[in-house]
Amino acid sequence: MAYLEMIQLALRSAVSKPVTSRYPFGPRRVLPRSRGRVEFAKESCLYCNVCAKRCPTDALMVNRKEKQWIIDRFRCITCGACVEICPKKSLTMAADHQQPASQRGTETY
Amino acid sequence: MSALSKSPWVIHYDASSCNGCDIEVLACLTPGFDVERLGVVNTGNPKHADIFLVTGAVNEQCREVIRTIYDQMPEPKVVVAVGICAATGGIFRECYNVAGGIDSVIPVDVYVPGCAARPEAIIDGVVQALGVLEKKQKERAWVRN
Amino acid sequence: MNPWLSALLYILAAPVVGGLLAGCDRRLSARMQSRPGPPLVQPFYDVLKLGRKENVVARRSQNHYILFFLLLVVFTGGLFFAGADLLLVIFALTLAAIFFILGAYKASSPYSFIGAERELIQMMAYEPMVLLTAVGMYLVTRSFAVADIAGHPALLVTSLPGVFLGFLYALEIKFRKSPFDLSSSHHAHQELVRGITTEFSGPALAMIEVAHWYENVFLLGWVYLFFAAVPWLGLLAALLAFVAVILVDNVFARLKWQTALKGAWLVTLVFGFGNILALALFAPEKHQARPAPVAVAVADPSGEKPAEH
Amino acid sequence: MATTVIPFGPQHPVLPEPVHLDLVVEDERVLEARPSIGFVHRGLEKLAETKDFVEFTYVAERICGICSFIHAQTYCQAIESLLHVAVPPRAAYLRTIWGELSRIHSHLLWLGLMADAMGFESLFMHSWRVREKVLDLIEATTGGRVIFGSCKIGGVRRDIDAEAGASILRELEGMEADLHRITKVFLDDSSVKSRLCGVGVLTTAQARDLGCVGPTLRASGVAQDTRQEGYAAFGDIRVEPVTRTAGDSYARCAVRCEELFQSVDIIRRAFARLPGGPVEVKVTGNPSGEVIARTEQPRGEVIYHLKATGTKFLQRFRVRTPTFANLPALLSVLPGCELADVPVLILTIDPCISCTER
Amino acid sequence: MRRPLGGRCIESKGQRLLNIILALILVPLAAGAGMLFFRNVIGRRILAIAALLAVAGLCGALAWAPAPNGAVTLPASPHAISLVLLLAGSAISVYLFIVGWRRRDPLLVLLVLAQAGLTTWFELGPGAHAVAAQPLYVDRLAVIMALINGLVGGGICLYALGYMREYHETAHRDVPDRRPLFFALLFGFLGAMFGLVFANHLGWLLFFWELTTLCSFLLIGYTQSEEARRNARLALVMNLSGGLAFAAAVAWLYRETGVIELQAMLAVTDRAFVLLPAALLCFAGITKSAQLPFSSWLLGAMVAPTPVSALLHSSTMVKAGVYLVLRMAPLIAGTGVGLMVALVGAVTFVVASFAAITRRDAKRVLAWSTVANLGLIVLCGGIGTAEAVWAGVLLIVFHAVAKGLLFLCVGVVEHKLHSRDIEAMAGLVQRMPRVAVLMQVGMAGMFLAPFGMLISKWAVLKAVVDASPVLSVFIVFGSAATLFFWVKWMGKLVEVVTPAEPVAREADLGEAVALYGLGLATFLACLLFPLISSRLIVPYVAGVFGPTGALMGQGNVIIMVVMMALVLLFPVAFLDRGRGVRTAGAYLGGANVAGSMQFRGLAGTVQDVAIENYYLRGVLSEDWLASRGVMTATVLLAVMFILARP
Repeated sequence: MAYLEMIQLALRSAVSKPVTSRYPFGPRRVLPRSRGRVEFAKESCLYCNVCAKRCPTDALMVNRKEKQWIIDRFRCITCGACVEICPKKSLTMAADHQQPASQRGTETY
Repeated sequence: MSALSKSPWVIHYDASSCNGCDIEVLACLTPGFDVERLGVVNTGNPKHADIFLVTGAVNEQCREVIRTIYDQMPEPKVVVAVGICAATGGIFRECYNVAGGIDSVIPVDVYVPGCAARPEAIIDGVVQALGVLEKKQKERAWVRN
Repeated sequence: MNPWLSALLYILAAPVVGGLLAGCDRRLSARMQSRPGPPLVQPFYDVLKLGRKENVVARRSQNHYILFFLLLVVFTGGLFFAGADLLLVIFALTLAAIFFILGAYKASSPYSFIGAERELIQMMAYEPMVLLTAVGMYLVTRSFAVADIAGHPALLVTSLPGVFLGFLYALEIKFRKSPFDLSSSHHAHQELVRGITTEFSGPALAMIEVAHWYENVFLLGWVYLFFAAVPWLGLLAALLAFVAVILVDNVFARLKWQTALKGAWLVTLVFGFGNILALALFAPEKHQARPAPVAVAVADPSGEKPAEH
Repeated sequence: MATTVIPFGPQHPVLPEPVHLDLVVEDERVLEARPSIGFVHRGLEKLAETKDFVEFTYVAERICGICSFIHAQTYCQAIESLLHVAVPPRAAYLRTIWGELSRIHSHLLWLGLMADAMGFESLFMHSWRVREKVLDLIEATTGGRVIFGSCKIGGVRRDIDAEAGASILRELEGMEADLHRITKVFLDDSSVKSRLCGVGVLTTAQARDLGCVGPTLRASGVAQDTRQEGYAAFGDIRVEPVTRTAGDSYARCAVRCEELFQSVDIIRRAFARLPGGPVEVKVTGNPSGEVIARTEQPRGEVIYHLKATGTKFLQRFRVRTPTFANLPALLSVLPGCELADVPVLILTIDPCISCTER
Repeated sequence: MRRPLGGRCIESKGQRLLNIILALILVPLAAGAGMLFFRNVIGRRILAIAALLAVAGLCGALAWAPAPNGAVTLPASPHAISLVLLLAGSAISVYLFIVGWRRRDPLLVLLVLAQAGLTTWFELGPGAHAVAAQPLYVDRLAVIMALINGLVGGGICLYALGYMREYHETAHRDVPDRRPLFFALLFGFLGAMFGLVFANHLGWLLFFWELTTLCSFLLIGYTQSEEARRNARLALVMNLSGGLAFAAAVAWLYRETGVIELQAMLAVTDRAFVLLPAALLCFAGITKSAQLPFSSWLLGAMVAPTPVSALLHSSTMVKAGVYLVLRMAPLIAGTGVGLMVALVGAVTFVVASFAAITRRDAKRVLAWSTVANLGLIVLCGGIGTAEAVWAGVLLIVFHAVAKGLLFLCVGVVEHKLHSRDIEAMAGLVQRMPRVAVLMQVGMAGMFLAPFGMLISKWAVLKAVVDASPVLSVFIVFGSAATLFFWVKWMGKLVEVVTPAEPVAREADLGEAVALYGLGLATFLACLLFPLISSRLIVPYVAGVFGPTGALMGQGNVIIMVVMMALVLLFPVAFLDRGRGVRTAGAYLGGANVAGSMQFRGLAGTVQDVAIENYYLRGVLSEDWLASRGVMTATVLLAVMFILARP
């Protein structure tokens, strides 16, 4: 019977545990290489501006005078170009994703 | 929590996205994430929807489409801009045919970052939208009385 | 039971039962797709939410039709559970469906229009089988009254197996389930968007939803009739029929209207009509209750009151 | 004479991407389908003239979110040949592996959408359930689910270590069983067949004349696959095009189903022969000259045409996407079909509007 | 009950009844003759209204006449009248012969000659001394038929006054104005119909039968266009063949049994003698009621002005056919002939119902629907049980009212919108709201619970299941098809894709009176259904079949009434005028051009949404259905005659 395969598939699924992730009621499954969000370590930063230059979407801004590192999370494509180029490894890629917001704006560190 | 936030029906429209966020929105519905746990139904019809998930930046041609869909949704309604293009135009910001984020056409209530926005981020966005929905419903009831 | 009482019980309990059934449906479907699905009471959330939403329409009077759709569906189910005439129940249900369809026509949008046309095609597909079911039940019990049919001492399904199968087929169509979710689908991705319900929003959509609950309970009640002689078996059969409908929903692609229509008619002819033919051929003494027409000579041409002459 | 005229799209639940068709139907038979496009046009080709060619890799990758990796790969190949750079063999193999993973994910995505277009929701769910497994492999190796961000000019940005490679192969093993189960439903189920067989037939001649590419072309019996050209590691790993002769929707579905297994096989072979060494070479200078690069995307052959004048901006950037090549085929099979077939037919060419309109 | 004055009382009652009946037959005939002499509109109008008022009054008198049952004694010698009728009949034959001769139509000539020959042979030979003691006879079936004819037919004539004026003065200027003839025929038709239902003498019945054939021939050919002439000829040929069968039946019956009266025929105990004449009369009935294989004449008759169609379909012509079949019911019930007649009806019902789905011409859909419903009645007649006959008579009543109303509505719409295409009726609720509502009432009356036709359908189904359950399969499929074409038409009326201005004046006074009258009648027929059933139909059925049990339970009647009340509440819902809702454009995939039913399509051009109903092309085709139906029905009729062989 040509219908049996699907009936089997449906019934087998019905009696086995769903594959669904528990999120948001449980923790998110995180893979180590996941590109979630760029994190900034203020201590080691030289404010050399290389990351901002490299950023393909101009999401980064470095203010050398005020010692500010500014990121627009709503421009960042988490490509990781800044992380790769950073001479002092002040930038890292965290696996967890950036939270949604009701306002968009920049984050200043 | 009223029934309103337990039954968010969504409509998805691809303004001018690269598909990345769109397939992630769809992925939210599938067994891996199953947002129907939250009562989410993808209606595909503005007249049934509570949450408008828009992906992609606005280009000149889809401006009116977004407006129409938004107008046809019954109150209370929430707009969630999924992905950075929908928020700011993202990587396509400088393209000649891109007018900017969704908020240049209709009011946006929740911005979901990411390129492409992860399903988890979209779920967070929807959850956040539920709060906005509740608030709008209260305002509506207040205005009516 | 007192007919009024059972009708009242239906009117009060059907939304609850129907809603829970809808919840089971969604959960079970989800499990068959290896996902957990929504909470059991999700349909109630949906309806409560819809009730509080804004009512957006394409044409001002379109919702009146929906109100009457709901009223008539409730009326239909009430009739059924009060034990009234099965044919009248079917006619009332048809009337209800027609209000629904006219509402969709009234909305005048291409998608609701095609939904309405397809709904009509579906009606044309299942109506013969539904009527034949009533005919089959009549042939066995000699009554169209649901009360009499329910009180029949023997299991109806033993003499009406074909009709029962045909009725299950019609049930799949009436439940608007795949492969017959032509006019409007529970599933999001459909060429008709939401088909016949496309233009109804908020409270009107809630009414449609509740009407479907009422309708479903009534239809499962009909499944019960086939087994009414053994009540627990009847309940079990109704439940199994419901599960079967959901399983079928999940293992079929949507058919095209031509295939759906021809298929339904074929099933009606083969199972429904075949069963009735068999009943008529092999059990003639049962339905020749009425004697041959009164001898012609009795008819008095001079009128009905011969005494006055 | 009144016939029914239905606006189909741009917002429509069976269309993940906005296009618009004015469908003129009689009963439900489509008499005429008039397309209108431009809802996703952004102007990426023009952007290349003002964006650094290295940074533009990220933009090229976002021409389309489904076949993103192969777009980036094609772009890099084009630039590399302008710069006369040869990528290290390991990088070529890694590109092949990721390319095929993305083909599997794309085909599974397509199978799911196809199932849904036929109103077969649970099959959609199961296809996407399996697809999640592929996405996990992709995310584990590249860090992204749909946008890989792993290709760069001169090689790739990340390596797959032996352990990850082994786990990929293990996963593929389990996935293959799932794939068998799902493709069996697509190929054997009677209700699916009733929706696909004989719908939207493209004869070999038609497919050729209309310039179809990819599975659409191969389903009409033309054994043509750009991977035979031997880009990336395909010089070592020979690929026999999967073909069918019927040219209907079922054939297109069957081609894609078989290509799933073909891709799994390619990945296995690639891992088996994966050479060692670096995964990138240092690239200096600006591109100059004119080049054409071709690769086989899940949807068919994509052609990049680049012109550069030695500055860091390209002078001309032009993409001929597979969907663009297949659209005429779609428009030629739509008239005469049923309304219910419209989503099926739209999907059988596996349209990627985002690629097409850029 | 033996009061001393009883005899006289009955005598005077009989006298009054006789007067009513004679007046009913003669007033329309006289008015018809008078019409020929009135050239001016006003005079014609006055005469027509006077005649119609008289007919209506007489109908009322007939309805309230006590115990309208039994034979009526004539003042003059039946012989003399027979002679007059014979002469008139011969005149008809001569006229038709001339027509046939002038048109070089061998078939027509042959039919006329055959019938004339048969009649002449009969009148000079065996039938020369046929004496009918009771040439006229009234029972409740006759009363019902007379009431339908008088009230519905009268309404149609009233409507025709205004309609024909507009027909000639604005809508169809090309058609030669022959209104005197038209109205003469219309009234003549009514008179012939009255004669037909009251006649007991089969020779008289045959005369009136042929008179309706003649009138319909002339009316269908009224416009004298090529098509009209062709279709009129078709109708004539088919009905003449029925008439020939009728004449043969009369001759055979008299020769074999010496019976020349209808009632006496029904009283013949040995069925072997009457089965063949009964079959022949059923054949005649089937031709007249346009059953397959003879449906084409009724469809062709649509070329005539709408009042003609309305008259043919609702109250006269075709109803004469089913009337005769129902009269034959006791004779053929339970025989092979009965089964064949029932099958012809059943097949016709299914084929016609499905054929109606495929058409978009409103009048053609109505025509198919008439054919279908007559099929149901013929089915009832063929089954011939008390229950079935009861259902059949109910069908006649409800169908006449609702179908009359529908035709009149279509006529009005055709004049205002210059089209009778159902697709052109889109948004009729906005353009002609009153007519649209009336039309929907008519449609509801045709197929919707709790309206009349559905009561009848309930009855038919029950009767069929009781008698021969296998036949029920025809009813269930036919009903499903009926549903489809009516609902899609109703839907067309309510949908408003492109808003349009209302038409200035929907109908003139006469038309409006007829429309509202029939609309009201559709409701009244349903509300008064228990009364109609208990006062007229049940006594008739009891008279023929002996006392019967309750044909429809009290409970069901109550349910119907409750349902009717629910439906009547529906207009109330409109009183709120849609408060509490917000209108937004219809869903057009987001491509709406703000606030309208237009969308941005190909290359940004603004396009209109258009909606056209389904006609199930590719699944159903009228030609295929009709040709198969004709074949099947022909075979069935052939079998019928074989079975009727004595």
